[in-house]
Amino acid sequence: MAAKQNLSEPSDSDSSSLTDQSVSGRSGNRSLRVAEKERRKNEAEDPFVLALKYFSDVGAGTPVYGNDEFETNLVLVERVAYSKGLSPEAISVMLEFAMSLRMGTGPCVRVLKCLIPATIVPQEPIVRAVVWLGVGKIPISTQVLFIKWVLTVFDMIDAKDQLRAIYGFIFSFVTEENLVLRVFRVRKLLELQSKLGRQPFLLHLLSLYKVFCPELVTLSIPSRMKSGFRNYNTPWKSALIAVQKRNGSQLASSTSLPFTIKDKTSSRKRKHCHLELPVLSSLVNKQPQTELSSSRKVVPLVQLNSFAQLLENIHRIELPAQMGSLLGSSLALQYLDCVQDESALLRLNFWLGYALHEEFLFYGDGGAYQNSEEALQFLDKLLFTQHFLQEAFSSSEAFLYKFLSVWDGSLLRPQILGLLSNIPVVPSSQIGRLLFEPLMQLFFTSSLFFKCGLMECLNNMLLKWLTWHSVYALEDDLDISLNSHTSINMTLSGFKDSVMELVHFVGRLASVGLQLEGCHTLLLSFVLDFYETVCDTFLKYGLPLVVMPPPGVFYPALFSLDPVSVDRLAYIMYRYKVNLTSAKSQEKVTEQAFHISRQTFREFNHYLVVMVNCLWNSNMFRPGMGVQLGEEVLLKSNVPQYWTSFDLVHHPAFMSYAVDFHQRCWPGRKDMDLNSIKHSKPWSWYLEYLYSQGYDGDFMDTHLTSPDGPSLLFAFTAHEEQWGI
Amino acid sequence: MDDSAKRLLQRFMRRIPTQMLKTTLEKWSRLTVAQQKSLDFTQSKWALTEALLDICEENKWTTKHISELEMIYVIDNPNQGMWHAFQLMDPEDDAHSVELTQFKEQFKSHLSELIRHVSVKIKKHTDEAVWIRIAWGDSYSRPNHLKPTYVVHYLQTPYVFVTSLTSKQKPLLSQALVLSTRHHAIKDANLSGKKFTAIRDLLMRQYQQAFPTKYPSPLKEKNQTVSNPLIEREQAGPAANRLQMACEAFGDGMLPQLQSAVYKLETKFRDQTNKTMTEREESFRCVVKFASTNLLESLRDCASSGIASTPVTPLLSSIPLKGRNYFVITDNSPGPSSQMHQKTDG
Amino acid sequence: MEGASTRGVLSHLSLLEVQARSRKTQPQQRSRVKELKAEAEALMIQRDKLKAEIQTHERLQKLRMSMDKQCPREQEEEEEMDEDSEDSQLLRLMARHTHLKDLLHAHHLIGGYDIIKTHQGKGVCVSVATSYEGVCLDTYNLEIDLKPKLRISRHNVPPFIPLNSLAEQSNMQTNIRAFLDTLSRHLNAFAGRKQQLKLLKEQHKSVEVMESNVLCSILVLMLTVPREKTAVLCTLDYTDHTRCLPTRVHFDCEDKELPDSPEWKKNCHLLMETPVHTALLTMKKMGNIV
Amino acid sequence: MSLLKPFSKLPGLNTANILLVESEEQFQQSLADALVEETAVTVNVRLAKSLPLPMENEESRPRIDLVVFIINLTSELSFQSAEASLKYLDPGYFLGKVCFMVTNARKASAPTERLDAVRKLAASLHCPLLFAEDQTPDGVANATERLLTILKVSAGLVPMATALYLSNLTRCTVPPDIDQPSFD
Repeated sequence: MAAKQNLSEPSDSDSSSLTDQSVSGRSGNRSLRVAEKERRKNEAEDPFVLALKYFSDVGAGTPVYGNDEFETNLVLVERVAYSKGLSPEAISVMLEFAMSLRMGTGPCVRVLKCLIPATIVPQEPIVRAVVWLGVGKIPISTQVLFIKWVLTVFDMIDAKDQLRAIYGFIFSFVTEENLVLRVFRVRKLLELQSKLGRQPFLLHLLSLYKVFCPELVTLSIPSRMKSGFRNYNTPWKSALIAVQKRNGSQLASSTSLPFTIKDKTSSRKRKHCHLELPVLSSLVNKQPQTELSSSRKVVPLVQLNSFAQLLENIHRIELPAQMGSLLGSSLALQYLDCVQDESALLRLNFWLGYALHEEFLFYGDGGAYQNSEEALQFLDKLLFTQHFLQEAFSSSEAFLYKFLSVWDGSLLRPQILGLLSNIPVVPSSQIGRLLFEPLMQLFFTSSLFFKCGLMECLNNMLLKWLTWHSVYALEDDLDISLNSHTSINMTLSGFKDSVMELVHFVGRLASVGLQLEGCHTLLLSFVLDFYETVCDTFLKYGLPLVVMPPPGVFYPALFSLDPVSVDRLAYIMYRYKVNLTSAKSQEKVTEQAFHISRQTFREFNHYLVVMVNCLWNSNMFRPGMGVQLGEEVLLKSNVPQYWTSFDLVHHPAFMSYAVDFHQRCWPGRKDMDLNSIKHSKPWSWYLEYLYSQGYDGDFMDTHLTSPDGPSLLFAFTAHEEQWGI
Repeated sequence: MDDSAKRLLQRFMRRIPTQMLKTTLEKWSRLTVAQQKSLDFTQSKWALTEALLDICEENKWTTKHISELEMIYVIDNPNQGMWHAFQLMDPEDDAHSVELTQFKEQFKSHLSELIRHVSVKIKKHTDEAVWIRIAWGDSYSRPNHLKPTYVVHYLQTPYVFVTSLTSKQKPLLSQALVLSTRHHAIKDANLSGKKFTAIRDLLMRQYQQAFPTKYPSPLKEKNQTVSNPLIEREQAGPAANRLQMACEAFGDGMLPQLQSAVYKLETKFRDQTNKTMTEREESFRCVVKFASTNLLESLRDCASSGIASTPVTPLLSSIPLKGRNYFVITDNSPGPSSQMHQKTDG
Repeated sequence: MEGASTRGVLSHLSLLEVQARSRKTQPQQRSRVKELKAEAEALMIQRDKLKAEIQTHERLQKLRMSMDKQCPREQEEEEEMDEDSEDSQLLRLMARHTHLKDLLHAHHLIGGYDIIKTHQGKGVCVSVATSYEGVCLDTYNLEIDLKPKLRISRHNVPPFIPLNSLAEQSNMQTNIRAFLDTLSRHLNAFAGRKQQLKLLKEQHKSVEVMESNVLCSILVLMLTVPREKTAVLCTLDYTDHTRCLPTRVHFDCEDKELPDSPEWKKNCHLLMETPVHTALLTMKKMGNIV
Repeated sequence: MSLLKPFSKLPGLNTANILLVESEEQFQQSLADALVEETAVTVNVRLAKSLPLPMENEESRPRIDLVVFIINLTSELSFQSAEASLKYLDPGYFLGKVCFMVTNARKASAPTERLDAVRKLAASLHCPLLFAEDQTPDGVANATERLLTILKVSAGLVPMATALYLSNLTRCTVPPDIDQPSFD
């Protein structure tokens, strides 16, 4: 709201032509005479002018019924209003007439209904009108009508200190007291509520506060209030659009309220005011005024269309009335990114938080609008923005936490998961409560595709966190600010904890998920994606942290039926090896002690042993291996040489290749003997053949070919012994 | 053409929607074809009014004619304003043989005996309904056509439907009605609403009621939905039973669109936890109002969906049964007051 | 940008899900054959059931015959005995049952009323059917509480039929039958008159109905005499609401002597004795009216 | 008072039986129609307004593998009736064979207190609490799939997984209230 104010100054004086009129015109008649003069200048006496004159001069207490003069004039004004809209002067006259109740409330309502501004609305008469409200003869319904009108034409009001003012208005006319603190305001509102009953505007304010401090507003805002407030512009909006259409496009931009746009696009009853991004607009975007304003060294964003321009005007940018419109243009975002004062971002956050909350957590009886285009586009736009700024908005983060707790897992899934993957690092103390609990429940009850989607999302989340780390971390243990705007500072160890939490969490999800889905290949590949990120945390992102996959992931990958998974597992193991070795060496050279637990090495070695033994050394099921089975059980199975059954030749994933190779190698042979591939010569050919099939290098790197595979293994174990001490 | 006529026309024009204007004028059948043609119904009402005023001027039409016009419009859409039902009591022997012409003159004469300045228009509608438009004046002023009273009566039935009648005019109208329909008394039927048709249908029993019969009732056939053999509704029996009861209580199919029902309680406050209230001897007064766009259907739905307990409490079922929507519940009739509780949660 | 690709993957996953769902519904088609088979099966079973029913029905008929013409029991016994006994027992019972039901139905046809218990016997629901000239018209229902005394709790009799006064006059408490009879007479008469009016409006376009009322107890017709084209106003008064014939017929016309003319006297009688639409028909035939 | 027992009857071959309890009897119908579409297993759906179930169906009723309480968050009555029905379930059911499904959770007219109450209830019974969008076809389809996922497990059709196992992973926990970030 503070931000609003700095806009008031320029635009105030834009409307100088009006202000001088109204400043001098303390009394309605006087101000009218001024208006009259200038009107006389340009046009001859036309009936409309006469009509206005009538309304400005008509005495108080003139009877309405059967007063044909009144009838004719009003009809005339109405006709003009609905056809071309009313000029600022006309509006001030009519508003003055209406609110002064000179001819009772009947005409007042009728006039208010036809106040369709043609260009802009001078703020002076509104202020005066509010003064009339203060007099308090006006029935509550009419007061409500007036407030609704003000809200409708809000962005056409020439002076821009209104957002503050409007609330000021409402408070000041529903109660004399001047309320400062919000807490008091809410309390006040609540008691007013109980006093005046449910007034739409009160409820609106309450609902607004309910978003920000729900602990204060406990009453449940009835959904009918939504309608009560949402269609506050119905009497006018259609007329507004009509008028704008007639008066041509240059006005359309000046009055591009979200809902007017909306009404053009969708005729749905429910107003998607938040979902519709307002067109980037500004008050001072009509040619004459821009000269005026540029002389006053203020350039509205809308007039910039190149980065160069942005740079030279950067010191005198006028932010638009609707912060939401920033999301639209990349220029605006660039500005937002480099601008110093937080207010812009705060305003954007404010708007965004309210929009998200209203549309996705707090919707009225709009019915099945959920997957509507507006929602999609809105969120996509938001995603675009966040990727552009390379960071999430705190409001969207807060929204996500709330939304996850009531999400059905399918509504707008791609967008929600997309947003989720953008959230900044969550402190390990919070992460379980905010993320893991809702996600876990969704993960295990939802379909395979959701599981894959979530894996993808968490993988991206990890990637972003690591990237942030690699960007912001200067030296370790120095605070790293992970998000320039929401200044969450956390220590390296804190960050490590969060990452660890995340990786372990995914490990749990993955192993149980694979089990429930019968080790589905699609899911498995998404899981392996994640571990491809994990295994490189040290080398790629300089985070001294190595976490091995749980057996629930390792074994399904190792024994999976498709060679690709096995291949990728091999690659992952290889990367682990590289990371570990380099970590070791670094630890040796630099004395700074970060410790990778021997447990990690044990796990790694163990996996490696299992892998090498079953793929290369045909030592499956031998004692000391990972998978152990009772001798007699294995014998019962009558598998000849069961220990070979998972080597590169007999592994179900590679069997087909082996057979193919066998046929190529010995075309003549009738009886197929795959073991014959194992002889050293064909063996090397076979490996060549596997290379050619696209399984390039990974195996080689994991086991460094069968002969010295073990040696490496020993080397490692040896190391471990040393490091252990 | 005098001022009052002019104002009457203007007011009428303000009331009537433009799309209805054409047909109504045709029904009125006073305009010549040329005049009909001259009117352009696309232009604004204001202009139309002007045009009509001119026509009236040149034909020297008076309030009489214009009130005709209004009457036609009201008869065609009676569902506006607040309608109240009255019931004629203990008829005389020849009450049955009252026929229109004699009723007309009787009513007019009786009313004009009672009050000097009154103008009455009586018109018979196609459905045997007798429509009466009364513009009241008092002993000094001429009849005010701007707020006329409308009365609808079906000869030989005990019911009269009235809209916009002031307490001052009520006795006059009652007397005229009683005399001209050969009855001895008239009383308020405690039924009122915005929809004339609803009130009429309720009292004239022109809506479908459901009765228990030994033949398979249409209800059961209606809600026999061909469903998948794999889906089984556990409580199908009770549900059907509830529906049957609800329909017996409130009727079947489309129900008269009643908007509200009011229960005025004047009972002793009973609550052992709250001594102070319970020990007061003057009765505890409160008003319970049910409101809905179609109250009877809502109530039926409540009962059939099990929100309200079945069999339906007499308090609710007596709305259609007694044909009234205003009740006063006192202690001396213990029945209702005892059911008060289960009604309010219904 | 990287984000775009992410969204790509996620939305592609949802796309796959949708496809998977649609695929799930395909197999339904393939099992269509099975469905048809099952249906055929069911129909076959139903056919057999019906066959069996027909058979038993025939046998019932046989029994009924014998029962109706009261032929000597013994030999019937003989021919039944050779079959298994309890089956025949059952059959005989069923026969008896149908017999009684028919009797009941017959009784209803000759002026009984459908009466069924309601509220676990705390009340009854009587339905009175109306008909005119063999055409069945509306049925009216009364729900009557039995305890503590007979009381009509609910009904759908139109308000212009003085139900309560009827109940008092033919003191319902002691003699409900009488009450029901008078009521049914009223209702039938009313239905009849209404039907007559309906028919009249359909059949005699040339006759204009000047006036009528909901009870159809007054009927004013505008008749026109051919040739002279003189209009005759014919008033039919149905003061006796239990009859669907007028109690008083009155003409009036410009030339005063017309009503007293012999043929119009005849017309008067005609209208008194025959339902109005038929009467008018004959009058038309005789050329008294157009 | 007749308890509904999880193991009183023998399971059918490759069949799963689900009981949907909803006082408003609206969402359950569309769910049922979608559930029986499942081709991999034969799914029997029983619909009830509330518990206990009528005795007379005792014979025809198959063994119920999963009981779902559907709660419309905008109606207090819906919540109360679900709560009241709970005591007619054999304790055995609460070892992973019961779950709650909430609709209209995002409606403005649904008070947060009620949502918390539902959460507490589900948490105290160690049952999963699912949210559903009953307005849109997608929402219904998704809700159906999630129910099927649970049903298949609790009917023992998923190898190496039991109802208790799954419910331990998915059961509701007492709600964390996310503190609002301040906007000014």
